[in-house]
Amino acid sequence: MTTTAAIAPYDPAVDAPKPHHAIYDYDSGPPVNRGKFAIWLFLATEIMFFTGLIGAYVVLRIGADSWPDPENRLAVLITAINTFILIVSSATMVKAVERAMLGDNDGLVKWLGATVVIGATFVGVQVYEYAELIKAGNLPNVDIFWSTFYAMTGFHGLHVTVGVIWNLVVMIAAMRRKIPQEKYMTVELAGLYWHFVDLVWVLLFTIVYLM
Amino acid sequence: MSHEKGLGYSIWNIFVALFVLTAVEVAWGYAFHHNTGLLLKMPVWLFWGGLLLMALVKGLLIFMYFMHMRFERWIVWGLILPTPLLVMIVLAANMPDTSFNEQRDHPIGYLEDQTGEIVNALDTLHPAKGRGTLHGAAAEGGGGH
Amino acid sequence: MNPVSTPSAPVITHHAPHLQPGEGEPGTVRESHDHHELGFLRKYVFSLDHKIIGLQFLFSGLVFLVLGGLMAMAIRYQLAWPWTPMPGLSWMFPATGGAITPEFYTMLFTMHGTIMIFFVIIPLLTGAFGNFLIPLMIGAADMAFPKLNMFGYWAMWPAFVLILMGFFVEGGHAAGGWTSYPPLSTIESAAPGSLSGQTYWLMSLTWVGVSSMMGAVNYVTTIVKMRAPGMTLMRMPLSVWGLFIAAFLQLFALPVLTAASIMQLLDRVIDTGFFTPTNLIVNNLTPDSFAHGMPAAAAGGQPLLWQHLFWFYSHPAVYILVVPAMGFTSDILAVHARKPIFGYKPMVYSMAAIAGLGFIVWGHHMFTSGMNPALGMSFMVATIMIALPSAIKVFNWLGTLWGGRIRLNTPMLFAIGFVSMFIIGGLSGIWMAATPVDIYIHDTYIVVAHFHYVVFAGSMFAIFSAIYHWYPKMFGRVMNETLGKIHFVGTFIFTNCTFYMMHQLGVAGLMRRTADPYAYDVYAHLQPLNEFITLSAFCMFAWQIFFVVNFFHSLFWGYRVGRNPWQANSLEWDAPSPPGHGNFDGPLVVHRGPYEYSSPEVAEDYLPQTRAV
Amino acid sequence: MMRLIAFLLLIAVPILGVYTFVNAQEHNWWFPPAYSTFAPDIDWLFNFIMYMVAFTFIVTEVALAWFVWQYSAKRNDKGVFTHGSHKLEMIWTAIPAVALLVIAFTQMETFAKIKFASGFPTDGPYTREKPIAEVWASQFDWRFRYPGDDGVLGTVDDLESSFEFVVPVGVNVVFHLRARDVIHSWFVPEFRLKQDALPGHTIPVWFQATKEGSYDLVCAELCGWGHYKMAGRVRVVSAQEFDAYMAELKAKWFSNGKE
Ligand code: HEA
Ligand code: HEA
Ligand code: CUA
Ligand SMILES: [Cu+2]
Repeated sequence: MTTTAAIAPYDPAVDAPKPHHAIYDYDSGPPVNRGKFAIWLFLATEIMFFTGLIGAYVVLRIGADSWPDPENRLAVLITAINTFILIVSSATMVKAVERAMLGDNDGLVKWLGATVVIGATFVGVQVYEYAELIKAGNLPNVDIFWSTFYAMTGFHGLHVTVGVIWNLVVMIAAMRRKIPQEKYMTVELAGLYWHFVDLVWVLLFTIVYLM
Repeated sequence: MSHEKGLGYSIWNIFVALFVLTAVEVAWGYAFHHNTGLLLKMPVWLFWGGLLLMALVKGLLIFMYFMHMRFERWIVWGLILPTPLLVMIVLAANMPDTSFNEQRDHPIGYLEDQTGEIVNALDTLHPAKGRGTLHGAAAEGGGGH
Repeated sequence: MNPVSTPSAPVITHHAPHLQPGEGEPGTVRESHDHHELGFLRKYVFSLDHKIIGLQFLFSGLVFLVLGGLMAMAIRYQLAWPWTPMPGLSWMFPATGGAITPEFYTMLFTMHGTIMIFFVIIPLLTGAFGNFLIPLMIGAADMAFPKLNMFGYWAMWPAFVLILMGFFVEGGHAAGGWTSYPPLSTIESAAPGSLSGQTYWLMSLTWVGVSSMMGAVNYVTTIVKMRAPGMTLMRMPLSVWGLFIAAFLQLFALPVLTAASIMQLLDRVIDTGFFTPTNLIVNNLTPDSFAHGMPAAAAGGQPLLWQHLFWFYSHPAVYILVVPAMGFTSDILAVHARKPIFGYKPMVYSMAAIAGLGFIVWGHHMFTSGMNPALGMSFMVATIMIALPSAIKVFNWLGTLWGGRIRLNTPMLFAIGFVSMFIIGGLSGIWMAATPVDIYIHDTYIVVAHFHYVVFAGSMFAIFSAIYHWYPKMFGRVMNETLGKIHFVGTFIFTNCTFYMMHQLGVAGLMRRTADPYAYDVYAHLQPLNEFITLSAFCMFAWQIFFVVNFFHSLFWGYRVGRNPWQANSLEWDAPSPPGHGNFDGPLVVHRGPYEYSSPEVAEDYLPQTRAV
Repeated sequence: MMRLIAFLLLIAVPILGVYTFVNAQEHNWWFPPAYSTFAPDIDWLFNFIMYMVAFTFIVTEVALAWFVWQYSAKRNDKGVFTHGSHKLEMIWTAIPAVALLVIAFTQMETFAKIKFASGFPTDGPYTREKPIAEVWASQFDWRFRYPGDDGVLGTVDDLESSFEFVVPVGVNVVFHLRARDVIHSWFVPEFRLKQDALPGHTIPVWFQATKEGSYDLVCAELCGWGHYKMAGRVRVVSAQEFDAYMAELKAKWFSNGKE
């Protein structure tokens, strides 16, 4: 109609795609690795996720008429040791990243292996804790203490499990010599996630088990 | 970039700090619990404040060193900085409604009678227990409808 | 004029050794790999190509649009002629001979709202156009993480399957409103849809959350890290800005909803007590007689907690529905008005301000919920102030049209329609933001009118506009202009007839979510108005046939056009239509912002971003 | 051709839009009568916002239609080449900002009066602590529990009625709103009063009816399949009638109740 400029028809000379063109990859941003940038974004979403869970716990707890002493309900000492175990695994992870940076593949495999084993131990202890609690009849539907307890520690445990699997995958790649020095970022990304999970536990342990 | 040359810090220092803090936390928890404290009973705010402070320090150590945010550029900080603010907002908005809500009241659906005995509120209005059905009651109630 | 610093021609490293993608210093360009052919399955189904993934989102979204639209029609039928059999539908409801039952009605609007928001508008805006446009507009070959992108789409499939399965479970689908307020949604005996329908609903939404999270991480990384040389942030088209900001909304708000829906799921499945208070008596049943959904002893559950967490996401979510739409509109207005966008920077800042403020206004959905009134007061002020950035946007759109050489193509018509309708929808928001007024109009049809103006007449118009505008880029053919204009005129008229009248219903006090308004004396006289609305809605639905026919016809027989049919500036028009694998013919250099229309520097009235002058 | 159609469509929006609102009053598609003390305030605020907003609405929509008409004319020159104006930008930020702040601040008093604890009546026979009755919402009916002779709720001499809530006219009435199962909402259009009944909460609500009569009590929050029919009534009566009603209720309650 009146004001529409005539749309030019297809002209193969100009409009056809050029055959066999190369594909270009740009880097525009600040000098941060893409993967690292993305993982931090992802960790931000994780923080908000735990905000939902932990925030619910905090406000429900402050609002509760009374709140049982966790000492009476939970095995604080065992979990304290478990906390320590998780911290150790964070440290071994740091070593693994360092090895990867230095291109020491054997060291990488060794330290990652340690992280996986120690991380799995943490999960094991938690499973044992759950089993004992459930045996004693402390199910999530008993009261709001147990509801929040299971939701928070359960989702944290799930994250640890994911982290263990992730580390395992990286370890297998390292064993097959697929992580040369330039690609140490692969290890570092797994590491960031792993430390984050550790960080969340540090907070959870304090507010759920000690407070 | 600094981390090309290694970690840039001594991981064992951090590790020991984390370990010690955890131990202190647990000890604090047993010793000063605000009502079951073995040594000394503390007011809640002090007890909780101490624990939270230690937890935050631990978290920060992990965040700054293990996740080497200390050596990271502003852009990565920018990604994470909004979250503490949002956490505060979520908590602050929920507190008045969930934590400090005078209008809350339970058990729900139950009323106390004069003697303090709990009477199921439904008993008095339950159709099977004497007041007739809803519509019956409405008709009885004398009706504007 | 933009302060133009022309970048020098990029230095191209061929197969830079030992570098992972994105490892280089800023400004590096790397020739990464050559073109190669893929099989059908890899090319169209499990595609890693952002354009194909965008189209996958587009088609799924349109399919769900039809479903959501049909549900809207059933809602409208019931509201005009309650309890009368729907002609030709007796096979669906044999028990009632085709009439809607009250249980079914609650399910209808719940699923209408859910599907329209989570399965139509969000996937279309961020999924379809986000994927299709972002790399093309910033000059990248693909997304930063193509595999993650593919997972992002395929994570929608469990959501699709679950949401559809929910229709066939006992008791029907979720029926607690799209807001799913507990305890209605957590107690099985409270509503038929709270049997297992609600569980499917919650699981489905969790998957939508996973998908959006993957998408958002990808979009932000791509936009920050993969812009072509010269494409500074302040030279990005506003569409990209809109999608960028919406991605941040998703990143920071959505996980909270995911956490909340998981808690609600736990409340339902393993009887935790987050949102369900103790000792309710539902359906004359006391707590112990429930099978599921009510904690027997768990004390302290808080229904308001859900509302806060839900709206903490869902208010930002409504800006996810509109901010990209604003971006598209800005681009389309500038292209077809042949004028630079008026006030580019204010446009960017106001979008960011809308998003930022969007995080602190959610309480305006809860003014009468029993929320602390002092909180209500602060939420009111924040909410009213959010009109300010919106005002800036509206005035800048008007400024863009002023002095232009407007070409009234179909995309332009829908974009103008968007501006016109967004004003209406936004302004009625002010009523509701005012707390005392909202005491009266909360949950009345004013709310329904408000949000259909912003989501249908707003976001959906922007989507129509975007489809008409970028269709040539997607398929290499333009849609038929005559059919498009007919589509616009009818849709514009019937949209207004349908939704404008709802304001009157609202002022008269008619509440939403009522299956039969005429059960009350105060509302009995509103039936004629409702009939009118229903008839308009039917006409609007029927009118979409022009779109459907046009869409499919043009796929195969549309007018074949070249790279830049609209004579636009932004980078996507530099690529072939449709762009092949890797998008562009060669390395790009961006010399200026995307809005240099009618520039005195050149003879033509447009000046592509890549052209050196 | 399209130019004309587009112009007509766009200009029709403000014209018909305003016409609809003017016309709505005639068809009674407008507020139900205002029969509580704060109802006129709410109506006033509604109208106040409406006039402010209508002004913006007309100006922007007319400008839009006019620009579309004016600048889609066929011409062979180029458009105005401008990237914006700082001054204009300031103007159209500052003016709406002031208007919006005015809107926000005019709301506060009324809201505080209706919902704040400090806004509740303190002098009349009924107060926050001593309500006229407890209103129970449940799927799908309303029940009302008056405190009986001792003036204390939750005791054995409580009187109960369902469906119809009788209150005296011209008196500040405070009641406690409670829910037995899911969320409901108390809504009487004539009083412009809405408040959700939240299970687990006792929410004090007040109003003063200004005219005797019988009004629909509507449940305004989705509460299940029967939400649409969860009707109640509020009957506003004179003081004498109210006393008579209470006596009648008492007689009825204790004659066939449990005592
Ligand atoms: C795309 C979606 C979208 C958008 C953009 C908006 C935008 C706004 N919304 Fe809306 N809203 C919804 C979607 C949206 N909303 C939905 C879905 C619901 C219902 C949910 C449910 O309950 O199911 C809802 C509900 C809703 C409520 C709750 C009502 C209730 O339940 O009682 C409120 C209350 O404050 C509100 C306010 C606003 C405001 C102030 C804006 C502002 O952002 C609008 C700003 C724009 C303008 C104001 C217009 C342009 C400005 C000018 C022309 C300048 C001059 C203006 C003045 C001087 C006034 N919305
Ligand atoms: C984005 C969101 C969106 C959209 C687009 C719509 C669109 C429509 N809605 Fe929707 N609605 C909601 C979101 C939306 N709605 C929400 C959130 C609620 C609240 C739910 C709740 O209370 O919980 C609601 C509630 C709601 C109600 C209130 C119900 C009640 O409270 O009792 C009504 C009543 O009239 C209604 C009507 C309509 C109508 C007539 C349309 C029409 O505009 C629909 C027209 C549809 C079409 C015209 C589709 C045509 C198809 C195509 C164009 C596709 C082409 C396909 C191919 C090419 C393959 N809606
Ligand atoms: Cu009760 Cu709706
Ligand atoms: Cu909102």
